[in-house]
Amino acid sequence: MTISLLQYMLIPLFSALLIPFVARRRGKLAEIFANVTLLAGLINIGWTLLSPAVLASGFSVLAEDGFSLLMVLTIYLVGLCVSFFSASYGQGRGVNTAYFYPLLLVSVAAMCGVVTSTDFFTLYIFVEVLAVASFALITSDDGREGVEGAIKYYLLTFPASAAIMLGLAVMLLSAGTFSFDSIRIIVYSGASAPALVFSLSLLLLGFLVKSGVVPFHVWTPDAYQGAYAPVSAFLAGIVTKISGVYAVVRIAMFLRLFETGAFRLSEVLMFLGMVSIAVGAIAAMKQDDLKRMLAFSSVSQIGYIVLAAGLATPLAFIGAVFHLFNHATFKTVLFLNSASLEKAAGTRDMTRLGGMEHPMPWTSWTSVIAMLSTAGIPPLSGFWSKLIIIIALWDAGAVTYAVLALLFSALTLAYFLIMQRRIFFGKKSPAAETASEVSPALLAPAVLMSAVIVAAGLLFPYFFSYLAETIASRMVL
Amino acid sequence: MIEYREFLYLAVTLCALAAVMSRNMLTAAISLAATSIGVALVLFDFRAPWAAVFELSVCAGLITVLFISAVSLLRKEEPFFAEDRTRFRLLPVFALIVAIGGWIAGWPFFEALADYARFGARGQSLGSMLWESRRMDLLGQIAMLAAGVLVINSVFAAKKAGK
Amino acid sequence: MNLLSIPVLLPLAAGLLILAISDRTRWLRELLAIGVTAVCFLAALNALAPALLGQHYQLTLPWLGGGMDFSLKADQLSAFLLLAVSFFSLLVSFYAFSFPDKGKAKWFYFNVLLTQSFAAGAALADSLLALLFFWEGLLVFLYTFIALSRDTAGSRATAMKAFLINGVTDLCLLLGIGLTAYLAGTMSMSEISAEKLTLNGWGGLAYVLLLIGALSKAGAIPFHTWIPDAAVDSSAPFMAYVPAAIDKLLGIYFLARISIYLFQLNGAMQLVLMTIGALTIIIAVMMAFVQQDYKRLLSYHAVSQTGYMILGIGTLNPIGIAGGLFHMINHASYKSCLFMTAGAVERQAGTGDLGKLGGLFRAMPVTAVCFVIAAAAISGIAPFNGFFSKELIYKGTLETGWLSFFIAAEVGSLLTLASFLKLGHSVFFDKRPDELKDVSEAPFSMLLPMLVLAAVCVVFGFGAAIPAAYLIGPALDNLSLFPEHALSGFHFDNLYLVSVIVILGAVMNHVYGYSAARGKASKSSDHIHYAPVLGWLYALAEKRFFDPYEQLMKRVPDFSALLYKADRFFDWLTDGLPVAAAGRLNDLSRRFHSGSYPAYMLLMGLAMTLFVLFTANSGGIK
Amino acid sequence: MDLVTIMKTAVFAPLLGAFLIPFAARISASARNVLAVSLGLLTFLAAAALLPRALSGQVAAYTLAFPLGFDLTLSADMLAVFMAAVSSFTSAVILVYSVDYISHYEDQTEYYTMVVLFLGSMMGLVFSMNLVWMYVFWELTGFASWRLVGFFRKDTDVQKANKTIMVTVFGALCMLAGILMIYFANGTMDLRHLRGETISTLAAVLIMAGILSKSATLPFSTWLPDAGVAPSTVTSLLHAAVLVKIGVYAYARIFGVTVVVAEGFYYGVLLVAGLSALISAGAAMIEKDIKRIIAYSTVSQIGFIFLGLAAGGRTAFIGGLLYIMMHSVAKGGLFLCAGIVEQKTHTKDITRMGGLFRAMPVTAVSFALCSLSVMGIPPFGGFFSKFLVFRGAAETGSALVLALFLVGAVMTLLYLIRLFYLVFLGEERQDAPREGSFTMVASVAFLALLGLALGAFVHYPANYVEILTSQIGAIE
Repeated sequence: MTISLLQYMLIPLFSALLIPFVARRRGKLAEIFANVTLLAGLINIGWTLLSPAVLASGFSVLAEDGFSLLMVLTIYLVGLCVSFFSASYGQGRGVNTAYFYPLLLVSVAAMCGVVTSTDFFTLYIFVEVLAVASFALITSDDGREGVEGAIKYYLLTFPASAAIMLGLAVMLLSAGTFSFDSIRIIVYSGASAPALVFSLSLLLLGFLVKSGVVPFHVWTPDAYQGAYAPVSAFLAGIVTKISGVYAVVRIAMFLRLFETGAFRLSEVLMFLGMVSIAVGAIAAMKQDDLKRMLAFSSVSQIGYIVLAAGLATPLAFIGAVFHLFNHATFKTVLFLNSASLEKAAGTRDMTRLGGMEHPMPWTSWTSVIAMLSTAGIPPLSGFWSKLIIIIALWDAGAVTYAVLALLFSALTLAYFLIMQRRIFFGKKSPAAETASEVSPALLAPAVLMSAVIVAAGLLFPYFFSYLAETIASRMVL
Repeated sequence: MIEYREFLYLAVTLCALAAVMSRNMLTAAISLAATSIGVALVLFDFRAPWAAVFELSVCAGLITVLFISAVSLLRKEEPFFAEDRTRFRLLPVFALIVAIGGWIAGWPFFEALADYARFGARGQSLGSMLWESRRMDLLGQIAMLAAGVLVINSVFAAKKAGK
Repeated sequence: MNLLSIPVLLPLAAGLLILAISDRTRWLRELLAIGVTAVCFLAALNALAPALLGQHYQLTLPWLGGGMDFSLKADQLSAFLLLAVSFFSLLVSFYAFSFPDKGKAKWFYFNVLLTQSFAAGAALADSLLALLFFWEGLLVFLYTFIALSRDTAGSRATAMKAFLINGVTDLCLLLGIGLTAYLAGTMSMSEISAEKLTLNGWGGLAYVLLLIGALSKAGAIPFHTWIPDAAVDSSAPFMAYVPAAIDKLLGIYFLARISIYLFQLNGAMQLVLMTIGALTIIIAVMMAFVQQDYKRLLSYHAVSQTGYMILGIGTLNPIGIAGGLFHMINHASYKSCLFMTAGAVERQAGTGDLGKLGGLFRAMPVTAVCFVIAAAAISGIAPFNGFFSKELIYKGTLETGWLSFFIAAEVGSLLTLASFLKLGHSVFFDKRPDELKDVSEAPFSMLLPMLVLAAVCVVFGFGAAIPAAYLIGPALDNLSLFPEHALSGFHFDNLYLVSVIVILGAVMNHVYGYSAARGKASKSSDHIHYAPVLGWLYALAEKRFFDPYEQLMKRVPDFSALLYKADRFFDWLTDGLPVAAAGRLNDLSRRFHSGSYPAYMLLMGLAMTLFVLFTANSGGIK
Repeated sequence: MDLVTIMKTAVFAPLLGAFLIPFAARISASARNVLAVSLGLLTFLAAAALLPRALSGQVAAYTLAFPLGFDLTLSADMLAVFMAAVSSFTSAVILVYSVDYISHYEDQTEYYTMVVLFLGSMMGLVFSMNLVWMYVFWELTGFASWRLVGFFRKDTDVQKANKTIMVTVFGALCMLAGILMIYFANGTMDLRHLRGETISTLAAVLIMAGILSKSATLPFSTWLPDAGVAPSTVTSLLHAAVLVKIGVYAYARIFGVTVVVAEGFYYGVLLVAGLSALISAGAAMIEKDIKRIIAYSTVSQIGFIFLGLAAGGRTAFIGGLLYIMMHSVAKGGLFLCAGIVEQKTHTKDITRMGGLFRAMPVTAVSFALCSLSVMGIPPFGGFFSKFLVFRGAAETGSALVLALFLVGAVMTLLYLIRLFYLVFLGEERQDAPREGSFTMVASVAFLALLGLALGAFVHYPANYVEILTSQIGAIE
């Protein structure tokens, strides 16, 4: 682990352990504690990344790993949004704030651990910590659905842990080390033992399951759907991305595996990515439950990242990382809005919604921004990341994938338009008559995230130069 | 040292039995964790520090926490139901038979193991091993423990509130 | 201020001014229109005079660029035409002064003046684009002229018919001009005539398209069908002005332009033109013969006479062409005159139905005399002008060697005369019905134009050499027309004998028909109208079975429905199909996402196994 | 002001100003309206101010660096300025008209925001010299039109809106694929560097798919009639007069003055355009909804514009560009007339109208004049463009294309006459409605007379366009 990044993991952990003691009886204090911790972290990482000196140097003075830094930023961003959102959302839902916020902080800490670890075993440990924490978070409210979701999450991702452990075992046997650097050197030496490649493929398998790539995606809709509303945003926005997708990209990126031996693995990865894009988009089309639809949409978007990771060219990684970031932002907005909607209208069943735009204009328009970004409509952030991925695919000769990826954007747009029509625009439903816009505190995270989406789209050159400087240029050994 | 090692074997066996036979799922899970810790020590003793570390991390830490949380969830979900545990009562007998048979047949093997143990003892201590090369994992363990505690508390609190 | 801008801009400005003049003023509009048309007439004379000396007024303004300038040029042909247009505008303005049934005076004069403006522009245009501009611009005023002449559904329907027929053929003209301009590389007609186009390939198409435009304007078969309808649904001044005069003038002018100046025609095209001419003559005159309405009868003749002009120009020899052009101006004069008499009779007697008219000679002597002169002229009776132009056409036809066309033309003449015998007899002679006891002569403002036109018929007859020398000859100066005795005035030859035979034939036919109809002059055509096969054909024609416009309009809905089906297909392709396909795929995916754990576990296990097997086999463990 | 500042004003004032409108709406409704209208006028003035400068040969260029060759390059050459002036003029008229028209509906703020955003994107589109930025603005206009089509929020309206954006986005994605093909084949997306380059037919066809979908041409045509049905006249106008021109402009920009494609491609475009002109005209003949008819008419007329642009000669190209201008004005007038009729009779079904001439003479006459311009009857401006287009089409040497367009033009006459006849003439079927309000009638009369004036003073636009083609170097 990069030592300088350790603070981002330790401080929330410390804070998490502190809250049950200091704020046991005062729920409000727990909220404030958590939010302040996350906000401080966010400001800190923001300054690290965006201080004038750094910007002036074109990000070349950043010593740390750019991927990790960006992910830490994302984690804090989403974490803050979710915790801020929960503060206003959770009242009257039987959420035990004295434990909810610490768990949230532990998750943040665990995710920071994941993205900063430099060794597979550590990574795995933190992934499991994350799994445990989110497992409890899912059940935070007093609904029965949460428990069901948690069990599904637990049961269906268990095979992933098994595969990862098996992979770790084989890795230790064949290479004798877990360290990224050592493994990379071994792979690059050209003497990569088939066993090592096999172990990596097992690891990949595990992380693919965790990221919910088709055909290992079956747990995602149920888990997201069942989870406590703000937690689904957390889960979909960042947790599964970090616990699965991040590792997949990391493996693909650091090992440059596919250039040397296991090109078939790369093909499999790309294929699965493409299948995910397709299946996710198609399945999302006719869902009635908003969160379920969003879950399938997640599957589809992860497909893009995995597709790019499978390609494993510098440009593809830029696209993949950018899309990872973007996906975290827009999916958070959408899930948070689904929570707001549920709070305001009492349901998220799309057949019973309609015309919600009138009572909830802010929610409606932030959803529009997020969905357009997801569908890759310029000049929002999603457009650029998809464009880079597609250009990378095309550049590497995978024209079929590029064109398919391009055209499936249309399908993405299609289901989002259907959603927008059924919920926000369209005929006014009885629910819309009584509902009213949620409080500003609930809107703030969505608005903030929407602003990030727009800003990331418009400031795309900065993003690109950051990623090019810290990832693409440093990838070459 | 032989006493210490035999005591360890015995403890591991007992914990394992307890884990299997316990009527209380929580006790069972904790017994299992204890078993894992014991096994980790044994492995370390047999000069397999890596295996020990992983046993400790994965089995003692992680799986236990997972089990405990699952258990707490289940208990929250539905009342614990009585089941026929007769066959579990036979387990100690079964274990005893295996132990005696093993002691008779596998004595030379244990002798050899003891040699390994002596050899391994000259290596690093478990603590230094952990600290030197798996420092990050320790953090992970701490986080894991924190998560575990919080989970249990959170879920139990919810359960209480539910009642 | 160029002289040429006067006949174009002055009526335009006056027409717009007329719209602004208050309804409460009396005679102001009428006087303004007459004054303006008179000025234009003088300007036209001024333009013609130097043209005859070989000096052409020209007006060239930058327009669309790329060689597409706005250019007017008063060469002999154009100046001649301009004069004719101005002349008829003046007469019609005068005639309509006290004509009541012409729609609102404001709109009538607006239409007259703007029609004049555009017609003058079309006549003067040297650039094909300018020609098209004015030519097609007439469409608008054709529509408003008819639609505003009566406030009935019939007039609006006829206006639409006229608009559509001419609109479609104008589109052909547009395309034809486009092609011509492309082939010639220039828009200027004077430049094209310096190097004529041939009819090979695209040139042929271009010519045919131009021909369609010209024939349609002239009102030849099959583009004529709106004219008889307009005769019923519109006013006499309109008929006298537009279909009888302006349209013929422009159509035949343009036909002459393209056939003589712009294209080098060949035998096949000659045959086509002559066939169209002959068919137009025969069919239209057959229709005219049996009509029972004054103006409708005249309108069929207007069509029929066009046939002579086309036939004349179609001969492609100087005599025939000169005849065609001469006939054009003659026809305009006597047909306008005839329509004016129709208007006068209608105004005074209140009807145009032949069955209800009769014996008006005594009541309206001046009108009747004008009618007789014009009828004699149209029937080709010497020494009126019609005789001479027809004679030239006959000669030209004979010169081509196609006797059948000559015979057709003569038969047409016979029937023309026969129908005018019937018309004159039933309107001005015969018994006067009781209802028409109080009928008196038309006012002076209507009589004067009739008299002028009748005088033209006489003057151009006895003095056929005058127009030949000053109008037709110069207009065709590149055809080396002179010396030609046919143009030198009245004379006897074989053709004169033939015309005498034709006259006799017509008279005999009328006498027979009159007796067969038991003394009812208006029924004197019944022996042909209800003849065995002809009766059936006439019945079909009355039902507009042979009207291409009606027939095509009946097909339009079917055709459109077909196109609409195609449109729906594409709609399905972009809307229905994707939605259905997505729905189908979605159903499929739903079947997989059933929510059942065992199924999920099975799927996941299977997938993981496959993954491991696949990766292990390729680059994995060996 | 220097050239670049004016150009930036034309692009960024509406683009960024659109987002100020919601804030202005917080102050008061009239502040919002004033802001929106002044943004529209400002844009038009900026575009108009560029006209003389462009004519004198000055070309503004401004570049904002983006990675991977995605530089945002704005350049005001004559073609761009022409298009900008035409579309900003129409949009400004729409905005002025809207103040009155839209005043009694909900969501006005959104409406103004979207119209101004649309205008800004349109400006960005016409000025941008980079294909990828063309695409960006392209999609932005699609977004704005999506909201505008779904303005009334009924389920059907929103469905139509979704169809609109889906079809155009699908086409745009195809176009993006084509752009990428160019990018990889030629190494640049900058149109200035692509001049004279030959691109593969496949790339051209893909880009063409985008263009066809945006300009509502076969086979992606039906969204336009559908979009015309649901919302107000104003959005229909925006579509017919401005939005569909985007595709046409892109064609002119990419295929007209920049890249070269194999011969067969142009022929294919002509055939598709011809079929589109014909089939939509047939549909216009059958439809009973006044707005749908006019929308189909738009589809049909777009075919003629393509004929001009794709025929390959300079004359035709000039004709095509003039057609864009003439059609914007005339079709705008038609839609506004339809709006008045619809508002006063409370129906869009022409079989339930009739004899409205007596009740609303000014509207009827304006409608007739605009129809005449669309039909291409002199002395209206439409005549010249139609003639030039046909004149250029003669050079294609394809009788099939000529025949398709000729029949299409005939059908144009037919359906417009039918429409006019059924609505304004014919027998009166209901109580005489009253003439529309003064501003509405005045604006339709203005557009009708403008069509006439464009015919009378056609020399000026024609001259501009001619210099344009010689300066930019249209394909010969």
